[in-house]
Amino acid sequence: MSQYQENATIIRFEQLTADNIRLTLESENIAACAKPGQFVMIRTATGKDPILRRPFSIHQASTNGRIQILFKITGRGTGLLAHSKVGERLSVFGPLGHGFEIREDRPACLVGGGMGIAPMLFLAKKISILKKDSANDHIIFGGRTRQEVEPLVNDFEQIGMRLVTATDDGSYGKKGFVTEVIQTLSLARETVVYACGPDAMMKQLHIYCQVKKMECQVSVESVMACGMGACLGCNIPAKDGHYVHVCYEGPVFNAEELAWK
Amino acid sequence: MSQYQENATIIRFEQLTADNIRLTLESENIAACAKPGQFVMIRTATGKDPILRRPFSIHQASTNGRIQILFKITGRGTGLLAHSKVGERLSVFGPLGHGFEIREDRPACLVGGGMGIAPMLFLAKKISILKKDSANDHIIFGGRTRQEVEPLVNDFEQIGMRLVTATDDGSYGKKGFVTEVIQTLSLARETVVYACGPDAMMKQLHIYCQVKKMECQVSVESVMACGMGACLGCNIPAKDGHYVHVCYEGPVFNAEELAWK
Amino acid sequence: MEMIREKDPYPDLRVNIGKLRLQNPVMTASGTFGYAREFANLMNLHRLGGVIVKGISLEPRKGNPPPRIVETACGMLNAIGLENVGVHRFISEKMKYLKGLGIPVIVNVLGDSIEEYELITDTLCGVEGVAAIEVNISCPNVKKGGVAFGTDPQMAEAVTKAVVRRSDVPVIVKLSPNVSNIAVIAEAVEAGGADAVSLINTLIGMAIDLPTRKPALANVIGGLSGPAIKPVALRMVYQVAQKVSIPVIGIGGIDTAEDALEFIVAGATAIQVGTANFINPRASEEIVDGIRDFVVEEKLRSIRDLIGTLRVD
Amino acid sequence: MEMIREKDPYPDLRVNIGKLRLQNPVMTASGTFGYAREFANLMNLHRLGGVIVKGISLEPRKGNPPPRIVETACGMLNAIGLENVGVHRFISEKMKYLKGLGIPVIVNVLGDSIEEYELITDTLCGVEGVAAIEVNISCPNVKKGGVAFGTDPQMAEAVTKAVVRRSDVPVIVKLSPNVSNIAVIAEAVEAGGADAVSLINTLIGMAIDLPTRKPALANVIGGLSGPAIKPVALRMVYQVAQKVSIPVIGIGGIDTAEDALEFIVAGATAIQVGTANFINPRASEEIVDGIRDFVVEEKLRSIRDLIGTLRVD
Ligand SMILES: Cc1cc2nc3c(=O)[nH]c(=O)nc-3n(C[C@H](O)[C@H](O)[C@H](O)COP(=O)(O)OP(=O)(O)OC[C@H]3O[C@@H](n4cnc5c(N)ncnc54)[C@H](O)[C@@H]3O)c2cc1C
Ligand SMILES: Cc1cc2nc3c(=O)[nH]c(=O)nc-3n(C[C@H](O)[C@H](O)[C@H](O)COP(=O)(O)OP(=O)(O)OC[C@H]3O[C@@H](n4cnc5c(N)ncnc54)[C@H](O)[C@@H]3O)c2cc1C
Ligand SMILES: Cc1cc2nc3c(=O)[nH]c(=O)nc-3n(C[C@H](O)[C@H](O)[C@H](O)COP(=O)(O)O)c2cc1C
Ligand SMILES: Cc1cc2nc3c(=O)[nH]c(=O)nc-3n(C[C@H](O)[C@H](O)[C@H](O)COP(=O)(O)O)c2cc1C
Ligand code: FES
Ligand code: FES
Repeated sequence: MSQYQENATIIRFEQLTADNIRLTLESENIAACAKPGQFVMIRTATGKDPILRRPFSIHQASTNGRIQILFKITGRGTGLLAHSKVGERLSVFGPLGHGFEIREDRPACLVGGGMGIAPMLFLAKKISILKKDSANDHIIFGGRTRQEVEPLVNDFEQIGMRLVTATDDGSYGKKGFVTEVIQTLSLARETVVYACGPDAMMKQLHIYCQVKKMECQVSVESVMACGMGACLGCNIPAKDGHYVHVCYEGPVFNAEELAWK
Repeated sequence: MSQYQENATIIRFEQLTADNIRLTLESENIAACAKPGQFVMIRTATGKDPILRRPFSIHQASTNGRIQILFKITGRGTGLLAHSKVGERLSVFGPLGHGFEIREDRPACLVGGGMGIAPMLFLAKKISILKKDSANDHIIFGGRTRQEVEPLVNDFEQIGMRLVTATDDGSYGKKGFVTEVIQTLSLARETVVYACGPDAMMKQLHIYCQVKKMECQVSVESVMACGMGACLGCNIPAKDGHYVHVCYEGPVFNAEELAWK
Repeated sequence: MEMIREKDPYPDLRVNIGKLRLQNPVMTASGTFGYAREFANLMNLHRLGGVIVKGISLEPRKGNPPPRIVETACGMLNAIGLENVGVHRFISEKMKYLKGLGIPVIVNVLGDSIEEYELITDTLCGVEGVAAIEVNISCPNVKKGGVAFGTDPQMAEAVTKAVVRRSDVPVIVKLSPNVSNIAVIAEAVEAGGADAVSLINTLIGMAIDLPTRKPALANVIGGLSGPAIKPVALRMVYQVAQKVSIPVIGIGGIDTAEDALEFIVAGATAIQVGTANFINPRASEEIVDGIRDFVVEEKLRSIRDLIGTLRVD
Repeated sequence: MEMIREKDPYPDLRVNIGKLRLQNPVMTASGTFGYAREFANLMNLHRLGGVIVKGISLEPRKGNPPPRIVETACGMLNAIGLENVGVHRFISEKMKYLKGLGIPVIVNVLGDSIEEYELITDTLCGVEGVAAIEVNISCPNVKKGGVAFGTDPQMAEAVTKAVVRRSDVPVIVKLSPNVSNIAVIAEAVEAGGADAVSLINTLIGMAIDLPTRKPALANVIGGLSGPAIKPVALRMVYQVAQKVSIPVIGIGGIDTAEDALEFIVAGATAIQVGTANFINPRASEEIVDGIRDFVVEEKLRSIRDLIGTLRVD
């Protein structure tokens, strides 16, 4: 498990929507060893305010030394990143955490809600490479509106899995939540669900998978200071009444391990 | 005495030397009422670090709503300003302080050492406009090396005063300090000396002027928080054992008023 | 004055500090707003809930030698040394203008002894335009005086009693954060008869210039202010508000309306804007605007409904 | 280990904390460096003067519910609640690796009672690889225990005595900054027999999430750390260094070698790097490099020549 701090040059800046942005970064070492579901911590300011790094899932990692992050502007740090320009350098730390456990021998159903779609592109590509045939695998991508979903559809269509899109307002793909969409897919019993999105969504998926006796891997969030096990600040409640730490025991957990309120 | 906080657009960025930069800012209200010797306070960061504004003399103020500042990179704030780009906006506060008292009826000798040259361009232009003839007025501009002096010579030559340049290493103009140069000029008794530069330089000029019974106006520096009389943080010792406040009683003082150690 | 009539009747931003009525909870902190006049052409002073002037002593004080200030991470240290014109010149030179503003003027006072506090209070008695007295028992910059009063409950109570007995206007006591238990000091001050407490004054700090190996401040130590201290201030306001029944005025790193509202949620009835005035001279007025907008958006009957509404479960 | 042989003989960065010898003054602060292993692939741990591990209690502690941390201006608040594996599992699971590092390992301990401090000290006696004990009498996050010891001179001295009497290694007592007069506590601890004092622990602070009107931390209050607190830490180190004759270890907002050197000029014999480890995992090693370069450039015979050299006139 090797981790690196790199001064990564921004080589591409994509404004997908008013507040969704995708950055492509030259980050050789991280790109070389990143696994789907892992994340990076990025400094957003040159000064000391804001001081903490911000965690972002690895959206893509290429063999030619590049990684991508896909993020939504939610506050000061992401606001600053939204003002970064091609050619500038960012301090990127990673890859961090435990990613998804890919089951090559089983059908896969990837579920991404909102920004939860970020880690799914990397995961989908890895799965489609590991398997000879991904024709029976699914990707369910849900968002609030057309704007949120449409810009990413191309990237997912190329993978060769069955892509199902949904929006809360029906402005694109099916109308409704991904948790409703999954019911309509009659997935094979041994399907493994890989999910990332709002807690409410993941909780519904967990319940669904319990009923269907499917394995469900979820990527969760928490506030973070260090991202690598040093501060113990990223705990969330586990099933057994103890806590797990998102940054090094996660961010991907088997939904069974966690306490869902 | 009106002051303004303006979000001034950077319309020109001039890298005069490795660490000397000149910025031209669209700052209508400040440009309209600025007087030579006054200064502005500028925010250098978008976040809260560094938190305090930085003071800069008004290098030029034009009738078409523009001001210029000329600065040297000495730390974090000026370092950040050095990374600003044309089109970006800076929060500029001013004009602040009491400037030079121009004596239209008397010969003028402007002395600028190093960055102390910054306010002298604005002053020289104003004097040459107020007087019909500036042929007997002098500008002495001293710097450490050629790099520091040469880039600004053009601007001063256009004014029509007698320009004398000097460098410590003789790489440009006369070799030596401006305080030596002034001795060689046989200035008229009633000449008024307007000076800005290192304390040591201004102290020498003060002594010289005392001997010659000339009036000497100096622009001094101090650390500043508010720049407008609210914090009382910018005091320096005055002759009478009391303190004067650089931001609102200065930055220009009659050298006689100050305590020179 | 138009502006006030327009904006103030609705929404209701009024708060009371004892008998003192404020049109809104936003005041400017002592030593960070000069004598108000400095800001006259930069903002609308009539919009403020109140103005607290630079600390005044019985005799004029020259203050500390330079350098008096140094920047720190998200804050600054100051060791002004309480430079001020003295109470007599303050009354003769500054009150006329302040009175004309038509907003409450609160005089921040300090002394080296209980007697000095008493004399200065006597001098301020009956002076037209003085709406309240804020007793600085906490300024860390002067080596004698200040500190001691603010760190010892008995002495804090004694000064309070002395000033309250003589004052004909409400008395606010300003607390020092450089104590083990600020709630104990607040209770002592309440017992002494204070109409309100304001907190926090600056944290005692220090900075060093490595190249010269000298202190960055001529006074060696100074008072830390600005956003850096906000978490400490918010905690202390919360703890004090739990313990006393008199109004609490929150101070410390307040930059924006959000900051101010957080202090009110923590239990503050009003707030003071300090260091922020240096970075943005309009900060205090913008905070009034922001609080007004918040009250409207949240459909509060009054800003008073927000005081101490922190939800701790 | 090559690197050490290469770099350390010259220049001389060695300092002594009582009987404890450090190859350089740079240590990592408790709770900010895990059990060191987390940093093994990010920096050269052998370069450190010492490692102080996460606070250990007699029994394992689960710690506080989330959220445990929140960012503040140039700093952060934490309320981890002293989550730790307990002294027995610490010895069996963590010491083996730490011992192998070949640098001094200092165990930070805490308890709710003098008895607990005694028991944990007994348990650590004779454990190979434990170079010293740092007694946390100041952690502000646990409602009982911690705080009280650090704010009362008698109790601080009592805990110190109890641990010193039982310990077979040097004892460092870590002081709380949340007191009126930290020098008094330091003197009490010195009287109690401590080999050194380390300061500061975190300042008690609080943050509020305005939209929900809830505390940002589940524990309501937390400990403030980072650059924001550096001026307070530097001032306290300076004040304590004036009063005690045992070594002082400086902690608080140390990000760079310059910061570290300022603490040494103020009177610190060694320093600890805390929050900076989160922003730059290599911070501590880079600080060692920076101090080495400074000693070379300034032509000091030893870093020890810089201790307490602040020029106050
Ligand atoms: C493992 C992990 C992976 C993530 N991946 C992505 C991603 O791929 N794309 C994306 O857009 N976002 C992602 N996030 C969330 C992202 O880190 C936050 O949106 C970001 O930190 C907000 O920073 P800010 O300064 O803009 O907002 P702030 O001003 O700091 O806060 C704004 C809001 O963001 C929340 N927030 C702040 N810091 C964090 C944090 N460290 N973790 C979670 N929430 C936080 C705050 O609680 C607040 O509600 C991820 C979070 C984690 C923990
Ligand atoms: C009235 C006035 C007019 C000035 N005009 C000019 C000008 O036209 N061009 C120019 O290059 N510089 C000018 N200065 C100096 C300029 O303000 C400082 O160089 C600048 O503030 C340094 O900021 P920094 O963050 O880069 O350096 P810092 O990192 O803050 O400090 C680096 C060095 O700059 C000094 N410094 C920091 N703040 C100030 C301050 N507020 N005043 C003086 N020195 C300071 C510090 O003591 C330190 O030695 C002026 C200063 C004053 C008071
Ligand atoms: C330059 C300066 C001068 C100050 N002078 C005084 C004073 O005279 N009396 C006083 O009670 N507080 C004084 N203070 C403290 C402030 O009123 C306020 O309590 C403190 O700065 C914290 O608020 P802030 O973080 O918003 O600045 C001063 C603060 C600063 C920065
Ligand atoms: C997340 C976190 C956990 C901490 N845990 C402990 C601890 O267990 N024991 C202790 O004595 N100090 C603990 N501290 C305090 C630090 O050791 C240090 O004293 C403080 O953070 C100030 O230094 P800094 O500003 O460099 O972080 C902790 C600090 C942080 C930020
Ligand atoms: S974020 Fe620090 S341990 Fe997880
Ligand atoms: S800088 Fe504030 S009074 Fe001069």
